[in-house]
Amino acid sequence: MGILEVQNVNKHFGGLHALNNVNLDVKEGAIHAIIGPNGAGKSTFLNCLIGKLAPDTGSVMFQGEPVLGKKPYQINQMGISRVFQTPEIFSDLTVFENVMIPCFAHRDGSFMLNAWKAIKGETDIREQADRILLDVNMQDKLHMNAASLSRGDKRRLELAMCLSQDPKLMLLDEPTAGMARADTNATIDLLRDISEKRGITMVIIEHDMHVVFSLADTISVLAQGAIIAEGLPDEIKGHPKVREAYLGEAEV
Amino acid sequence: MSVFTPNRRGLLKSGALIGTGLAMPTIFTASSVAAYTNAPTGSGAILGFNVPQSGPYADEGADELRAYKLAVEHLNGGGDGGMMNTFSSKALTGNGILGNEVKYVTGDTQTKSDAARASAKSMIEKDGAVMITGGSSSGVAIAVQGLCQEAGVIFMAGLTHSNDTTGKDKKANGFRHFFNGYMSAAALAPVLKEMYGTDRVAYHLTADYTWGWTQQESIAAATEDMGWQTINNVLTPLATQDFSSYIAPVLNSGADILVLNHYGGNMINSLTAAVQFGLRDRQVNGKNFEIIVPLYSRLMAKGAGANVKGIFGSTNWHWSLTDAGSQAFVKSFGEAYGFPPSQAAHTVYCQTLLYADACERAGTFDPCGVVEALEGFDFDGLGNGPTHYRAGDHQCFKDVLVVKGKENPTSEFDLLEVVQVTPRAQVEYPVDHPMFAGGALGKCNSGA
Amino acid sequence: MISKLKNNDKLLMIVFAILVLAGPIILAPFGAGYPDLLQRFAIFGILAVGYNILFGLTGYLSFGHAAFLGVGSYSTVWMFKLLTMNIIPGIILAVIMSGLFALLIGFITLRRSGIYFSILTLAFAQMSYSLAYSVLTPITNGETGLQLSLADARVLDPVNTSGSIPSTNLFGLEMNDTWRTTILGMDFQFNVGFYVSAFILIGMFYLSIRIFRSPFGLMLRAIKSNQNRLIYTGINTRPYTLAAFVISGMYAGLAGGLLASMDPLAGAERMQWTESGSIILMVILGGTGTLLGPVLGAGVIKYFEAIFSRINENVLHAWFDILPGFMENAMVWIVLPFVGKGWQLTLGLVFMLVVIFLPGGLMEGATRIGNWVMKLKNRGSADSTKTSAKTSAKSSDE
Amino acid sequence: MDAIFLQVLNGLDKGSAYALIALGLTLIFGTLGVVNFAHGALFMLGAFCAVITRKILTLSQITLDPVRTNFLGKPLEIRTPYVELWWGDFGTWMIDYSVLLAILFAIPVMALIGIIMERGLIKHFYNRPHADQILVTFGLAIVLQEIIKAFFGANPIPQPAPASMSGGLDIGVLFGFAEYAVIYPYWRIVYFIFAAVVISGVFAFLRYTTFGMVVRAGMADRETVSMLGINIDRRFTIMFGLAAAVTGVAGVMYTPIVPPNYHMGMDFLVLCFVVVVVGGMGSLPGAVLAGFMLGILESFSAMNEVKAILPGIDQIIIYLVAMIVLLVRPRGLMGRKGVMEE
Repeated sequence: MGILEVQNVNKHFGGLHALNNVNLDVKEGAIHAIIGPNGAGKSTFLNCLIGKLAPDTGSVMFQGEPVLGKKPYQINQMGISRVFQTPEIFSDLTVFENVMIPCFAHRDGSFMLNAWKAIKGETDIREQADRILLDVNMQDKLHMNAASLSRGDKRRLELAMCLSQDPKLMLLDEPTAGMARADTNATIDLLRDISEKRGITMVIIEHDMHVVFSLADTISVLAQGAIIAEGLPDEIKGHPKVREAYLGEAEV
Repeated sequence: MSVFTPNRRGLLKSGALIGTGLAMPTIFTASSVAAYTNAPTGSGAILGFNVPQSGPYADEGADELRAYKLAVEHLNGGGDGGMMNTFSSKALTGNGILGNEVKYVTGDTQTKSDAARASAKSMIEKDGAVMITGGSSSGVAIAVQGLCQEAGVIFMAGLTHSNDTTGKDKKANGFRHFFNGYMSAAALAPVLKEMYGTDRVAYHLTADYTWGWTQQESIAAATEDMGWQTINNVLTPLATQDFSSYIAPVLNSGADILVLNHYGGNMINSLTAAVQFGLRDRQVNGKNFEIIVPLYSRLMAKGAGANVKGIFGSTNWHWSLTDAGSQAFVKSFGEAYGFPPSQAAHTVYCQTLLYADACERAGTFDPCGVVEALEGFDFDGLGNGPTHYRAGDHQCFKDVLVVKGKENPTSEFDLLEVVQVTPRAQVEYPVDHPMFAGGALGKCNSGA
Repeated sequence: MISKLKNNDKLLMIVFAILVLAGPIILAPFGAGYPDLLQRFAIFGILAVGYNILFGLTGYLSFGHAAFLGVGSYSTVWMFKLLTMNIIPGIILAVIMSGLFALLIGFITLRRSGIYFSILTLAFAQMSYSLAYSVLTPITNGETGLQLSLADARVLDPVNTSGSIPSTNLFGLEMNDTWRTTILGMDFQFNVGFYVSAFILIGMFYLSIRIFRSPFGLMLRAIKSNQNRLIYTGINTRPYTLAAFVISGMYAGLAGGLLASMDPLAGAERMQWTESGSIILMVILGGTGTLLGPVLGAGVIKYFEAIFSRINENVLHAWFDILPGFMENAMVWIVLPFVGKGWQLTLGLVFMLVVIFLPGGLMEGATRIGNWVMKLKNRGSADSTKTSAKTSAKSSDE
Repeated sequence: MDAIFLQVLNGLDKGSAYALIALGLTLIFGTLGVVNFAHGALFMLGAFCAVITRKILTLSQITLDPVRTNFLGKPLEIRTPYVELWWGDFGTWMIDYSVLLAILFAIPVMALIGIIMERGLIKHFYNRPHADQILVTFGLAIVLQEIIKAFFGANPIPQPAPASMSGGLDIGVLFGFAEYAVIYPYWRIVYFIFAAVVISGVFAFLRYTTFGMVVRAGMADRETVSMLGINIDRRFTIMFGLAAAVTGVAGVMYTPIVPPNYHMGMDFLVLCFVVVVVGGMGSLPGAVLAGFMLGILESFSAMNEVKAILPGIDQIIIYLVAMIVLLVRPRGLMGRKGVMEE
């Protein structure tokens, strides 16, 4: 029994069969990468997991509980958080506030009418936020406006926001897209560190094979909406179907 | 209790320093132990002219303001004296009111009850106005009248035609010189009978608010009395611009008369649409189709242009009247502003004079004294023939004019012609008439 | 000074309270020191502060807040007619009714966001206005507005035999009681109604500071910033926006109730879209999302409406008395189109100038002046750079 | 039956006015994303182009009547328009047709006003929050209407339709109704045809010209288009001018139906925003469809039979429909995703 079990998920967009009987079993604590050529249905699949899209058929179980039919915020409250391809942060707020919000969400649930409390008095939340920003090495940017951060910092901030919720599963959509090699390596280290220290399960969608093969414990290959191969990195590397799917793509 | 006149320049300077350059405390109440609200102290009596300066009735308000200025000038002894010379009461001598120079403040009602009350309140509280007057709609008049009653100042209504102003919403401190819906109907009915006969089928379009309802009720009652049939009464939203969907059903309704219980922009638009739909060229039941606009004003006639030609209605006063009072007023107004006054200008001018005269006769500005002096007051020479201010509801009773859109106007002001002056006796009604029931004057309030 | 106020809520509260309570003295030189306008400043201040909780924090632009103002007024006047002239039951009912009304409207309209939400709220408010003006006349008294009359029941009050309508009061303290005094030629009026409104304004301002500084307020700001992220952070945004909508609706209802308490009349025009529009303009003019801005914006707009509209030729001639005759006339001729019946022209110009030159509203203007003064002050002192760096770092903590 | 037919005609007529105004607004608001509260003022300015044209054409020579006197007893002034003095019957014809001539006057004037507005003001507000756009355009609307009020007063100014178009056409006969059962005013028929022509013209312009294609692409994705090296800003300016001209001529042609006053823009403002949003942000066909739909529904709601069942329905019909449409279809009838939703 894995932490996340996906069975027979199908999704149509008009005539396009975007997801075709997708099955996935993610083991607790593992880093599971999903790769595949452009248009293979990776993002659609991820969107189905977080409640942004509703699949036509199939089931998604997280820790034995059904995910489908739940609202995105409920799915998040179950312990699944998501890192987006382009960083989604609260750009009008300060870095510190950005991190406080998931802390509150984690502590108080999806809604709490605490209009009379002062943020200043929430020492536990403030300490937690401080700690997490220290973890991602952003403690010096506490009071900066999130909008003025560099692209890399925005990503790190988003990661920090997800971490502060203490999630059981993180879904990462191309966490290194558009990064320079040095930054990419730093991110790889950071993710591995998180995975090892906190034991958070991760599902990563990635193009960059360097990232995939440095991080992943298990890899699933998605092509034309279907899983065509699954296995350890070494198994995938030589898999003929994968070669076929990626034919013409330089990375492999 | 000394009256201190501030150094206006000094104030101006300090105001400018703070950044706005606005300083306007020009009027001061000296005494807080006076017997009544805002008692003048010899430095002048303040009148509050509360008229629409923005919104659809701004032109009407501007005309009222012109008349007010003229009245103030005349009261203070300036100009040619206007109707003061023809007024039957001779208490006014041109030295202000009770020896106090008449001063005035102005405000914008925006034709909204709220704004009108705010403006009137500031006149009372800040400027020390002892009387409030003006307005161009019944909603505003009733709202401000209520305020004046509570504040203890006199309210001399401007243009307000709803039965309610001196009906269910009448107030002891409020007075109306203008006529009302009932009187319009009573004046119009005989003329309509004569012109269009007794066998007619009328279709009413009525503005969907209190004034419209009271007028429709009055007209329907008066015309049904003489044998007409009211086939339908359709309420139209105030905000309607294009009346086509209300006019179209009239075409095949079997009606041969259309009554437009509309005022201002509503009337202009509904009449324009009615004429456009060819109603006036129609033959129904073997008769010419006719349109009636019970309440006319010159500005409305101007707005509707050629469409008003030959259409009957009623009005409180018209500048073409030839009595001495009207002529004196038209002359002084015309010489001051270059065009003849409207009925709104006339009624507010009369109201100002009547108020001043009542103060003189009462020997005080005390509202209770003024009320006493005005109640049951009979006068003449203000353009409407012998007139009576009834004690029971503070409504003026006077002749009412039935007018018709002129076929060949000689100027942009010459749009209506007087068909008949309906004598006062015909438009009178008892105080407890059912259309006016439901309110009480209460007691006069002098505020102290 | 300004930046100090920004960071120190206690100081801000104290300064605000003093300014409000001293209103009759401060505003008298500007010709605005009379009860009715002072009351309006306070009441529309409450309205704007409340609206800012919705618009300033969540960014939801409601075009229907005038409806709550109207509901509040009608409720209060009905209490005056049926129960008692004491304002307390009326105001309580106003807040409850507008809250319920806001809950209903919010529940439906908050299904949409952006411009769609605005139009939905506008539709609700316009329907309320149209119906109040016509079909609902038995409840609202339509065009004339709901007024008190001698025949009203007022079951809790002693039988009234005075022949005039009793005035609204707070346990016997009459709202229209005014203590007047003349100092240095200036007329000062201290009015009970104003002080009742002022204390409520101060209370409501304090409440709004609490909301701004609370986790709840943070969530609302997060909604404005990135609603999507918030949803994927496990927050159910709908109850937050609904709560903000209801709170600001209740503020509006409170303001409506107070308006009716100061002047017992409730007119349908209070619910028209232009009224909603002017609430929005108050907030934007003052500075959206700032604490003081909305109060300032409300004051400026009400000041224009009350004072500029009442300046006529005579007043102008008095102003320019100082100049020689022909120049006096010329000045009057130049200024006249912008005052009196042209007051809206000036208001329109002010809107444009403020938004063009002070994108953050009047509060930004105040901040700029504050910074400029600071610069002048610091020019001499050696550690000026340090101080300003400190303040700027601090102010970003906001 | 004839009553229903008449209301359909009324609805089409109202709808063409709504559609025309909404078309202009949707070009600015639905696509450029500017919340333009001055749009009603553009309609009003258009209507006053008709007033001004008539004023110019009726500039008169003043002669004194030897016999008749005016109200003050002075000789009566007789005004004879110069165009009649110069050109005789042709002059009279020009005055009669002033509304149509005003279109020639209004197109360049309104386009210029639109362009000046965009270049001088709106341009700086594309990237500002909607709140700022509302404040600045609302301020502009007030200023514009106050200026008009200062010159023309607050009272409506009648603009008669040309004499030959002031009667009615027995349109019912064409559709098999009895004679005189359905008579519809010529001018309203003209307005409908005019609206149809203008709407098709704008659609054709955007559909078949390169300019239109670029603009449509720009609406869909502004950044990409400007990355292609196309000066999209200049085209948007022209769009603004086009929108102003369309709205302006809608105003000109409307004057014989409703005599214009300075306030008419505000009266139409809310309505045209509702039409655009119901139609769906960013959709031109949506705006037109919504305009006609609301016009027809408004007409039906005014029918006595309907009002008998639901009193006051005509007061709220537009808003009620708007509400239902927006609750059932989140982005209006034909709205695009993601336009003005945050």
